[in-house]
Amino acid sequence: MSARVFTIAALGALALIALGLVAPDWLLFTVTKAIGFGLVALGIVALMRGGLVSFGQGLYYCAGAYVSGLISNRLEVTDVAILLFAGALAGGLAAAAISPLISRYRGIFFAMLTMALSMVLYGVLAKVTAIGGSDGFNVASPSFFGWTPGVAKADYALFAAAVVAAALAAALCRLYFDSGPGLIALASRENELRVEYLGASVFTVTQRNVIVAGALAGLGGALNGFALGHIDPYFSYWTTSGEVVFIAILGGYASVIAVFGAALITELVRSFSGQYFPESWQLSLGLFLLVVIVFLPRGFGSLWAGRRGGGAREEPK
Amino acid sequence: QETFKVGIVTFLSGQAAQSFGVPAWDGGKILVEKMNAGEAPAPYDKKGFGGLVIEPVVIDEAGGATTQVQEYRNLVQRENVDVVVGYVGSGDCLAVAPVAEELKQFTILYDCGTPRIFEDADYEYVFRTAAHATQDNVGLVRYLKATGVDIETYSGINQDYAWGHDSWADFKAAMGQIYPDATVTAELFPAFGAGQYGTEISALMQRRADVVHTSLWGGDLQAMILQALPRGLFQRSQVALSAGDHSLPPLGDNFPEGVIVGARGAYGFMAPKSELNDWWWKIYTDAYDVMPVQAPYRMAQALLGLKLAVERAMEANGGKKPNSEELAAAMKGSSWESPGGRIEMVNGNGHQAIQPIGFGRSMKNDDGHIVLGDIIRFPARCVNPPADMKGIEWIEAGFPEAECE
Amino acid sequence: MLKLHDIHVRIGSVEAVRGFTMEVPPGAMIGLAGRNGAGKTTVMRAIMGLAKLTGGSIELDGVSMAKTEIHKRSALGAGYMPETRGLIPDLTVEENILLPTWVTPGVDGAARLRFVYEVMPELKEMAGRKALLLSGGQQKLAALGRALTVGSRLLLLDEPFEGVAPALAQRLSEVISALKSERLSIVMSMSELSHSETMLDRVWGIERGANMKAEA
Amino acid sequence: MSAAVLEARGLQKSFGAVVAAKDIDVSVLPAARLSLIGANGAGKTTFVNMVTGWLKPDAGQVLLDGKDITGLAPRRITRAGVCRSFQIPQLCETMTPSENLLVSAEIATGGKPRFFRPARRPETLDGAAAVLARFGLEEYADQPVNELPGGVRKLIDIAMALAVRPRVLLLDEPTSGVASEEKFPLMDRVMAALEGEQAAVIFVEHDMDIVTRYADRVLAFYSGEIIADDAPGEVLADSAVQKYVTGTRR
Amino acid sequence: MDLALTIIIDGLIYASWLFIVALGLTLVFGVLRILNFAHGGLYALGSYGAAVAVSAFSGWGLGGWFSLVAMFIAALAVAVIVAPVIERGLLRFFYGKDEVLVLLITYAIFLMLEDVTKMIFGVDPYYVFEPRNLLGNVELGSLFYVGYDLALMGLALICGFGVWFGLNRTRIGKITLAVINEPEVSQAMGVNIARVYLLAFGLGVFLAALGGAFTAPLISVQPGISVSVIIVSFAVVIIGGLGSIPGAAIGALIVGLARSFAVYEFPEAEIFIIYLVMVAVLIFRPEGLFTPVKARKI
Ligand SMILES: Nc1ncnc2c1ncn2[C@@H]1O[C@H](COP(=O)(O)OP(=O)(O)OP(=O)(O)O)[C@@H](O)[C@H]1O
Ligand SMILES: Nc1ncnc2c1ncn2[C@@H]1O[C@H](COP(=O)(O)OP(=O)(O)OP(=O)(O)O)[C@@H](O)[C@H]1O
Ligand SMILES: [Mg+2]
Ligand SMILES: [Mg+2]
Repeated sequence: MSARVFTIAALGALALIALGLVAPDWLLFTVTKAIGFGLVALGIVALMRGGLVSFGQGLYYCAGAYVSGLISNRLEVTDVAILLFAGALAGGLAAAAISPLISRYRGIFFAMLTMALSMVLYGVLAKVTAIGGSDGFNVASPSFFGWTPGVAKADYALFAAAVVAAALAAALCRLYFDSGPGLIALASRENELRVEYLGASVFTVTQRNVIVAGALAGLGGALNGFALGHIDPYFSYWTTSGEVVFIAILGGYASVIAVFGAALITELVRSFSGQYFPESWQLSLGLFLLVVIVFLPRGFGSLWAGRRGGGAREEPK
Repeated sequence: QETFKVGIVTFLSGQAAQSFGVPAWDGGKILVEKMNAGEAPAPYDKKGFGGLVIEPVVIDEAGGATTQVQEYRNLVQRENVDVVVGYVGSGDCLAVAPVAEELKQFTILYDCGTPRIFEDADYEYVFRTAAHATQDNVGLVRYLKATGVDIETYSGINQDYAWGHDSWADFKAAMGQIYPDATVTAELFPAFGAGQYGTEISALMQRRADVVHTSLWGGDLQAMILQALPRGLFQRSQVALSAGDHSLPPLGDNFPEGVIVGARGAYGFMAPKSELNDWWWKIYTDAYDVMPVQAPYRMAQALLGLKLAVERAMEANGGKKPNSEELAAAMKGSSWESPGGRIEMVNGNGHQAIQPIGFGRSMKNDDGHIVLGDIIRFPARCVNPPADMKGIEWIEAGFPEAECE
Repeated sequence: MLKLHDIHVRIGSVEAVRGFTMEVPPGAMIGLAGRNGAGKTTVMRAIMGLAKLTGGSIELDGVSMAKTEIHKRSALGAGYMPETRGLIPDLTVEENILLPTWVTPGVDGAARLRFVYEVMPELKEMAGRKALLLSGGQQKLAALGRALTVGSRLLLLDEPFEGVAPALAQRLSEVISALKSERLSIVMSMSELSHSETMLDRVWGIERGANMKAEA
Repeated sequence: MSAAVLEARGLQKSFGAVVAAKDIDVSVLPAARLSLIGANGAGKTTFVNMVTGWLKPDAGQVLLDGKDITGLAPRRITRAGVCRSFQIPQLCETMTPSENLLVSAEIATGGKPRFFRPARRPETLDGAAAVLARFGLEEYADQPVNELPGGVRKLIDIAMALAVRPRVLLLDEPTSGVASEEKFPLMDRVMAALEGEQAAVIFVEHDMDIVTRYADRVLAFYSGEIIADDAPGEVLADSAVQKYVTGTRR
Repeated sequence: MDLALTIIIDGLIYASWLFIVALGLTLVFGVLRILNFAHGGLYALGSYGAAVAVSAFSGWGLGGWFSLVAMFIAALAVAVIVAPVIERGLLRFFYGKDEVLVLLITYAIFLMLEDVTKMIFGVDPYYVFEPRNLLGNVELGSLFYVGYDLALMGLALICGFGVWFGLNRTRIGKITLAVINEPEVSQAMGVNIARVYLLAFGLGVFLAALGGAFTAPLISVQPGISVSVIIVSFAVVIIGGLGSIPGAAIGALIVGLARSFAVYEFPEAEIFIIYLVMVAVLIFRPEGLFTPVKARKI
């Protein structure tokens, strides 16, 4: 089973890396950034499977970016593997630290509390002038196991690294989602009361998902930090988190690959509408969101379980 | 027939659209039109850029630095523009500059103020055709002194992000030099886009000061003015707007009297009399029947400088469309006349412009309309640090090598 | 006279009711019996319009239900007691009972309330309590009371005795049979007939959403 | 006489003016078959809720094998070996019956979480299928439970509770809403599932036939008090019980 | 003491502004279970509407006190025009769907409103000067306050009490409660739920627009004013407990006072004070200050 998943992931990664050779630079970059966002969204998907949505993943995204960025700038550690790992670690640790506080919240309160926390980080970072305040700072592109690619190859190298990271993350998530604990997470989304009465702790489940999501967000943050060459508190701003939530919804929690697809689509739509309707890109983006949500229910299959009207008539009252 | 593709990046939505982005692009549009028609006065009278038709590609600067890096790459790698001219936001400039360098893409930052760009790094392909923010507050303090405002206490209200903090820091430093005994009574940092300033205004009036400094801009500034007006803040203290000229046209005669106003350059009311300025003023007001404020001026000086650079590069390479290297070579250290006075690319080893700056005080003219009077212009070298010095250090060192006459 | 002719209802993937026909003469008391999942609830929901007809017709005294907006059906004198009780948690028992009279034209709320309290004094005791606090059975009572306020022509009671203590169940069936009048027809769905077979005029069997082979 | 497995001492609970439990004393022997009957609103569910930790009693204690479990989280009480089914079925609404059973099995087996072992393994799936078969639910196996009729949902609810091999099993109205011809089979299945284990069963029931058939002891509740506690025959003969609960039987 | 007084007054003024905006938000959530992100855009529309209406009125020689009427009418107009479009045209298809999903839909609406507004009114700022001069100035302590600003407190009180009373003390309110909890059954009981939803949403829109309209005289009405509003009012609503009107009031008060205190004592903290308050409150009250009673589960 796990062997199968990993082979699929590996093959997929290789295929993409090969395709990358013929892709135009701007696309390479866009895909890299999409993968960064996709990883964060994947974390949200993990949370969604436990019945929660976070509007504050920006916090871990930002933590990952800043930590890896500072390590590269201040400690002159430039190896991509180390830096990405540092990012994931930072995100995971931040989440672990916060999880006891937030894991008992549900629904919109969880969403808003996480958002508030991320906005606090935003406010703080915006003030720390030592690391650029609200303007942030720039980071050099990393090295790859000793090899420092020239400007020409930098984009491709990072793209390849991103693909590998994504494949790994996707495989691990797939396994986790299908595992027993993954199933219990799904169950606690559906009926916490029952899960508790069967003897499992919804709190623990949530905490676990929060940490997973945090680590993924940290990884994504580190990746995008280097892809963009610039890091600023905006990483922790609510709009960033919001965009990723949309990606997660669009991807839906059935498939982990769909999430990355969703990320890419969103990136493309945003930049093309920005390019061709500079005066009204918000309108087109809004329309896009609507169309997707209205006509692509598959993406978010079971979010559509009706609570009111039609659908289920006997939800526990 | 061959075109020269210019990517223009400026705010078309959100807070900064009304005050900076849109007027800047309005100015750019009309100027490009005239240049393509070859109707600009000498030395800008060649059609287009040395015969190449100028083809602008505009995108919105909204969405934060990360978005802008992406859009920048798309402009360069997907749209293959020849030049990018853009960026009002300091954060955007800081983020885009290294990318431009990495992509070896000739790029002009036309507006943003942070000194960090060329103070923290050297660039080959990145130029800024407007002076950085140091001059705004140095000039402002010099103006206060020159117009004999005596100051024992002063306070500041600035937005809570880099621009606000830097402006306030510069102002305080400059005050420390020119008004060494003046003390600060209040430092307020409302959030960007707060919109509600009742509390801040009370605080400013509570902690009454001779001068109130603010670098607020756009909707925030106008809201602050509107809310402060009836509460008499402008009577209690001498308010000084380090970059507020763009609020004059919209507020019109509701703009308070006696306020010191800067424009981050010698623009609009403060612009030096010149044929070029008269022409510019005319085409702009004809097109949009409102006077041009700082943003269009800076867009204009960027495009004019670019035009000359392109044409110089074409002379050098025998009339081909120049590439980024040739453009950089042509632009480096150059200088040209602009509606706002002479632009000299002398700092940041030839990549950072310095320019004269003007200030004035709001007052009623003979037919009762609010205008700026008591205009004083300071020469570029009076308010800008020498090539080898960081802005804030220059101020703290007491403006060495400043040439004010 | 309530007429269901060959009605079909599809819910999501399943066709819950596939061609069910039933006639309820005025003043009749009818049982709708079937195993779990037979379609009893769905039939009732279809009559009230909560489940959409995909085929067939429903008429109450010649008025086509399908053509009557859902919220106008109570005005035809149809009272409904859902299987899931469906009380409004934030409202008191009394308000719950009154709710239909507020929105249904031509019903004298006060009078109906008095009537309900007459037939079910138990309700009077909990009148002031919020519905969300009631026990399962107590909720049944309140829901029945609420159905009575507007159910002047037709009462649809979905498993009225489910989870009700026998003593009370007995009382209820007495109450219900006492309601019997030449105008009011009553339909009771039930998975067990024990409490009431005595008083029923007729039992319609439903099986897999269709009439039981036995009749019709 | 062996020691009580579950013991309630002087449980008190009131909600505002309503007294749902007036010091309730019950002690339950292993393998007991105890039925709770009572008027609606008498306090049966409240009793169940207090024993299983959903409600914290205002006063009194709940002891399991002499250990105090009063007011523990439901989770802990379940782990201690007390589990329950619900008057209103508590299911994973958009999942299918077999998935619901996978969940209960997964949680029941406990142990430390295995993150890379798929939940759907042949053995687990077979397990779920077996349970469905035992309750005669095969035909519904793959329909989301929120599409299932009330009675079926009830069965699944009970089946889930049974997955956790309990010392004490509380069933709140297991047969209400279940078609009459299903009631006895249902109870048979439950009892069969517990065959040979020392598990005590406490079930709330309104159907006296079920009570007489499956209970070896009956508690009759009325407005928060136990008005009778004895063998079925005696309790059902009690005049108060007849007046308030069972009604005059024909 | 003078400083305390000013802190309190400033706090109250800010709070009443917050409350007016948050009220509609909490109402719409309470009834439709929709956290309406587009609220900010509707607020902006209200401001623009007021700007246009006031100048139109003075164009017809209806200056002075009429300008207040004009603002009121503007808000009403926005509600009447926009609410049906959004509610009937879009939202109603999503009732009962996942809260977050619906939140995203309203976010999409918000984005579209941004540009639509820009297309209708352009980017040049609008101003509404007259109303703010109507009520003159008041000297409190050593400071001048504008009567208009103080009057906002009254407006907030009226709106708040009105909505609260309507929802809790009237029959319509109780019917609304029914629809909130049991839409299906209420329908079977004869309630026209479509109308209830539309009314509730319309009222929400009206309150948003009203907030915008009465803020117009304080600000420069131009693109971008919608964003800053929405997040703060979200915070307020969350702090108070979603759907609770007294909650929104208390929430607004806490935030308002905290902010004005910060401005005087810790100006550096102003940017995130509101989030700190939110976190602090949620730590002690996981569902906000006023949590609605939950239906009995088992
Ligand atoms: N919300 C729903 N979605 C999908 N299918 C449904 C839904 N509700 C009912 N069904 C299907 O319709 C059929 C009839 O269900 P219904 O509840 O009407 O039966 P019933 O006779 O009332 O059963 P019970 O006696 O258990 O209440 C069942 O097969 C069920 O699967
Ligand atoms: N959470 C609660 N809040 C307030 N009152 C409650 C609560 N739970 C139960 N009650 C009240 O306590 C009394 C006992 O309720 P309980 O549910 O135990 O009755 P029951 O014996 O289970 O009745 P039924 O047979 O109808 O289920 C009832 O009057 C009920 O209204
Ligand atoms: Mg049924
Ligand atoms: Mg009960």
